[in-house]
Amino acid sequence: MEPAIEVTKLSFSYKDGTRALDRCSVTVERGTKVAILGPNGSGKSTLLLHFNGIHLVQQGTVRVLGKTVNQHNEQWLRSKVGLVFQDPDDQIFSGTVWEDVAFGPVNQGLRGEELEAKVRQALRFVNMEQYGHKVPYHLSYGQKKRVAIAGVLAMDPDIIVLDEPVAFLDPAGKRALFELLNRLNRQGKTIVTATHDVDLAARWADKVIILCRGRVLTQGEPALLTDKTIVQEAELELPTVTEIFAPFPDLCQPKTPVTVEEARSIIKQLL
Amino acid sequence: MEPAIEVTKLSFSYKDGTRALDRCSVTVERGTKVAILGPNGSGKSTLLLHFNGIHLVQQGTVRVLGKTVNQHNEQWLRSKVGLVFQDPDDQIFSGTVWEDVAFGPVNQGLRGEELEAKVRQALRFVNMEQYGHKVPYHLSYGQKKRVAIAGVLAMDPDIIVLDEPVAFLDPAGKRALFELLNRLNRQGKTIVTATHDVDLAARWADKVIILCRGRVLTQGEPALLTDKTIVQEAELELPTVTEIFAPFPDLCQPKTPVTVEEARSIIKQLL
Amino acid sequence: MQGIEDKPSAGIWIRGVDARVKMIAVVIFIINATTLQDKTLLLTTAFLLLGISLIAGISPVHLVKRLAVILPFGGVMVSVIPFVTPGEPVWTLQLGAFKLAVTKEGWEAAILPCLRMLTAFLGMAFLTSTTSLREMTHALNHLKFPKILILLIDFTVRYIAVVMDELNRMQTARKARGFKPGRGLWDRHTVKTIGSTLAMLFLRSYERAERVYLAMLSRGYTGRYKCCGHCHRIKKLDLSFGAAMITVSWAIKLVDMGGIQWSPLLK
Amino acid sequence: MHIPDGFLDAKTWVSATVISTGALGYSIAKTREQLSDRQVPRLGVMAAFIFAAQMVNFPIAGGTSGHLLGAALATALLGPWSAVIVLATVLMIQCFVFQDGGLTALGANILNMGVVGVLVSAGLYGPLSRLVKGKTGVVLASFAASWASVMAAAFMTGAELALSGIPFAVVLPAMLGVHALIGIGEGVITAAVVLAVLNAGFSPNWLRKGDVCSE
Repeated sequence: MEPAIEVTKLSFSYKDGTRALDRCSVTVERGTKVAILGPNGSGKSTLLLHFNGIHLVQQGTVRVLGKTVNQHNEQWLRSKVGLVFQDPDDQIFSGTVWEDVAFGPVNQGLRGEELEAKVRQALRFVNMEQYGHKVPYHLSYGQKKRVAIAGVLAMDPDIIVLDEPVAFLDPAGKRALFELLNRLNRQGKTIVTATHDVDLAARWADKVIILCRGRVLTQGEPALLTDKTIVQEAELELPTVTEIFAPFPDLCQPKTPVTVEEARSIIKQLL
Repeated sequence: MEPAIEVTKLSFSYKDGTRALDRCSVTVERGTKVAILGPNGSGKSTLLLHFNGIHLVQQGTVRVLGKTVNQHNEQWLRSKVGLVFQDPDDQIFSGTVWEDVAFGPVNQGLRGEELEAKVRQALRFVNMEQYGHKVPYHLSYGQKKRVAIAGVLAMDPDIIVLDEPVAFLDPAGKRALFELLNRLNRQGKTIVTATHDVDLAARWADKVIILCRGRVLTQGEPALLTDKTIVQEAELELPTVTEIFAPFPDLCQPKTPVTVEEARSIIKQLL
Repeated sequence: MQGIEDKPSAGIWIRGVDARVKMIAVVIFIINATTLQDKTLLLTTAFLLLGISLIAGISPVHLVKRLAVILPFGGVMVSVIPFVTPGEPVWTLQLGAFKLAVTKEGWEAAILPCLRMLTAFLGMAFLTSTTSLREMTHALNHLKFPKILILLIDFTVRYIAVVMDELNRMQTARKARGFKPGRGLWDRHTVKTIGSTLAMLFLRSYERAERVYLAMLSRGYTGRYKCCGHCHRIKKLDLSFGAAMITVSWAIKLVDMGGIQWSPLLK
Repeated sequence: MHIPDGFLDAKTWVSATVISTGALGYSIAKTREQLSDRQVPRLGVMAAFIFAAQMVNFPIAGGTSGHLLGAALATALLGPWSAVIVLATVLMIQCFVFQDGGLTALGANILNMGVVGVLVSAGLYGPLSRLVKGKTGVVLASFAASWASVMAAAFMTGAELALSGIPFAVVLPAMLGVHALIGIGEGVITAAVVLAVLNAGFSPNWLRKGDVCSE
C-alpha cells in the first residue's frame, strides 16, 4: 500500500523571494500519527499547505494516497486531506456552528438528509452536538477548535492535518483534543500535526519529522528527539523525560527514555 | 515591607453579568516570581487587568506597593506595574520598534535625551537594539514578544505582569524569554505570569496561585501542584516529573519532586 | 459587539412568525406610513405599531434606547425647520439682537416628517427586535435578494465580533501603557496613536482575510456558495399575521388617499 | 449623517435606491473581476474592519469627539469598487441591526456615504497622490479626499432633503459649514491611518504605486 503522503524533493519560494522549503522529502505512512517539529519559520506551515493543494508544487513532487498532486485533482485532494488551521477564527467563518460544519460537505455536493447526517455525525464526534445553532463568537477557544475539526471531519478525509493544534489550549482542552485525535487514528485516519512542543511529540507521535530552515533535518522514531545534536541544530529542546535522564547515560541503555511510561519502567528496575 | 501586590476579597462582574472573580485574596511578595494557574475562563486575565488599574475595583481592595488602587492613582499605577499581553500584535502598533518602545515613556512625559536613553536601554535589555528602525509588524513572533516586553520595561515598572507569555513561542523563544524574566527578577523586579503550563510553573515559579471559576483555590509553594485533588479540581494536570513518580509513593518522601533537578537527585540516590 | 449576532430577547410569541412574512409586512407598513399625509392617521399607525411591539414583549426601555440613535438627526430637523421656513410667525424667541420666529408653515413642515420618522422607527423596531439578523438574511435569501450581498452581510457580522475584539484588546493595551487621548486634533501624539492603531488593525484584518480564504479553499471552496439552508414552509398563522398587517396598512393608506370621498360612503 | 425614514419623499428615495443599486451592482461585477473567489472573504473581513474603524472615538476640540465616516479610508486602502461594497454592507448592517438610518432611506444613505463619498475620494486620492510624490502626497491626498467625501455626502443629504420638499435650502450653508469642520477630523485621522499603513510596507495595489513607501 502506498504511503498516505509522500513528498519528494519539494522546494517552494514565496512571491517575495523567501525560500520556505528546500528539497524536502518526507513520508507519512497510512494510519500513523506524525508530528512535524521545528522552530517558528522552519517551513512547517508551508509544507502542510502543500498536503492539501493550497500551495501548488513548484519543484519536486507531492503524492497523496498514491496520486501525484496537480491542479486537476485539487478537489479530490481537498476531500482526502483535511486541514485544521491554527486560529479557529480563521476557519469558522459561518454564522452558526451547523452551517460552518456543513460548508465542506456542501462543496462536495451533499444535500438534504445525507448532509444533515454528516454534519450531525461530525458534531457528535467532537462532542459539540448540542451547539449546532450557536453563534461561533460565544464558544470558548477549545470549543471553537473542536468545531474547526468537525468542519474537516464532515468531509470524511483520510488524512487530517493540524497546524499547531495546542498552542492556546488549557490542559483540559489539550486532553480532549488528543483523546479526539487518538479516536480518529484508531478509526484508521492518518494524523499529521505541526508543533514545536517536543514533549507532546515524544509522547504522542509514531514518527517525527524535524524541519530546520526549510530542510528536513531528519525523520523517524520519536527517539530521535533524544539526540542532543539534532535537537540543538533544530533549535528545539530535549523532552522533559530525556532531560531528567541525561546525566545517567547508563540508564539510557539500550534506549533513552522519552515517554513517562519508559521513565517509570527504568525507575521500577532500579527499585 | 509591604507586599508588591495584595488583593483582598476582590469580586468582579462583567457588564453582561458574568461573574469573573469571586472574593479573591492573593498576595505577591516583592522580588518574587509568581505563576497564576487555572484553566481558560478561570479569571486569570481579569485578575491581571486589576493589577494595572484597567479594571476598576468593584468590590474588595487591591493594594500595590502599599497603596490602595483607585481612580486617582491610575497613572502612578501604570508606571509601577507593566502589563505584557498575550498576543504581541495587540500591544505593538507603532510604525517602528523604536517608536513603539517609546510609547509608554512618552505617555509618562519623557522627552529628548532621557527618552532616548530609556528606549535604548530597554531595547538592549531584550537584545533588540539593532531592530529600532524596523517595522514591528514584520518581526518574528518571538521578536515581537520581546519588543512588547521592552515597551513595558521602558516605563521602568517594579512589577511586570505577563499574560500567557509562552503560548506560542518555540523552544528557543521560550528559553530567551525566561532568561530575560530571570534577569529582570535578579534586578529586583517582581514577575507575575498567568499560564496554564504546569511544567513551566513548577520549574520557574517561587509561588503558585491556583484559580478556578473565579475563586482562589489555593496558593503557596509550587509543590502544591503535586496534589492530585487540587490539580484535578482546577482542571490542570500534574507536572511531567510528578507524573513519572506518581506510582512510586516511597520515592516521594519527604517531598514529591516537581523539577527536573529534584527528579535527578532522587534517581542519583537510587543508583 | 456580541449583540449583533444574538437572538433578540424580545417578542416571545412573535418570534415564531416566519421572518419573510414579518419583513414583507413591515416593509409595506413603513412605505405606506412614510407617504401618509394625515397626521391623525400617522399617529394611529404609530400607536398601532407601538401596541403590537408592546404586546410582542419588547420593553419600552429598549425602544427608548433605540430611539436615541435617530434622535440627533430628527432633533436637528425639528429644531431647525420651524424657524427657517418663511411664513406667519406663531411664536418668537428673543436672543439678544437675534429674533427667532417659529412659523406656522414651518411647524407644519416639521411635524409631518417627524411623525413619519417615528412611525417608521416603530415599524423597524418591531422587526429588528423580534427577528435576529440571521433570520433576516435567511429570509432575504428566500426572497431572492442578491446572494452576494447576503453572504457579505453574514461574513461581515461574523468578523465584526472578531475585529472588534482585536480593537478592544489593542485599546486596553494602549491604556495599560498610560495612554490618554489628548484634547484635540492638534495633539500629534494622539492622532499618531489612533492612526497607527487603525493601521495595525487594518493589516491584521487584511491578513486574516487571506487566511480565511485559504481555510475556505482547503474545504473545497470554488468561489461559489452553494445553498444549504432549509426553507421552512410558511404556515397559516404566518400568512394570517402577514395578511392582517398588510390589510391594516393599506386600509389606513386608502383612507388617507381618499379620506374625504370615503366619509359620505360611511354615512 | 444617516437619514432616517420619513424625511425623503417617494420619488427621491426610489431614485436614490435605483442609482445606488446600479452602482453597487457595477462594483460587485468589477471586484469579482479583480478578486475572483477572494471576493467574499476579503470584502467581508474588510467591511468588519471599516465597521470597527467607525466605532473609534477621536477628540476634535473642546471636549467634542468624532467618528470616521470611512469612505475615503476604504477608498485609499481598498480601491473604489471594493470601497462601495464594503460601505454599503456596513450601512445595511447599521440599518438592520442598530436602526441607524431608515429603511426607505437606505438607498439614499448608500448613495451619499458609499457611492458619492467613494467616487469623490477616488477622484481626488488617485491623481493627487500621483501628482505630489512621496509621503507628503499621500498625506495631502488622503486629507483632501476625506474632507471632500464628507462635504459631498453632506451636500447630497441636503440636496435629497430639498428635493423631498423639506425647506432645507436655507440651512444648507450652515450644514456644509459644520461638515467642513467635521471633514477636517475625518481628514486628519484618515491621513494618519493611510500613512501608517504605507509605512508598514503595505501598498494598495489598486493604484500600483509601491514607490510611495520605498524611501
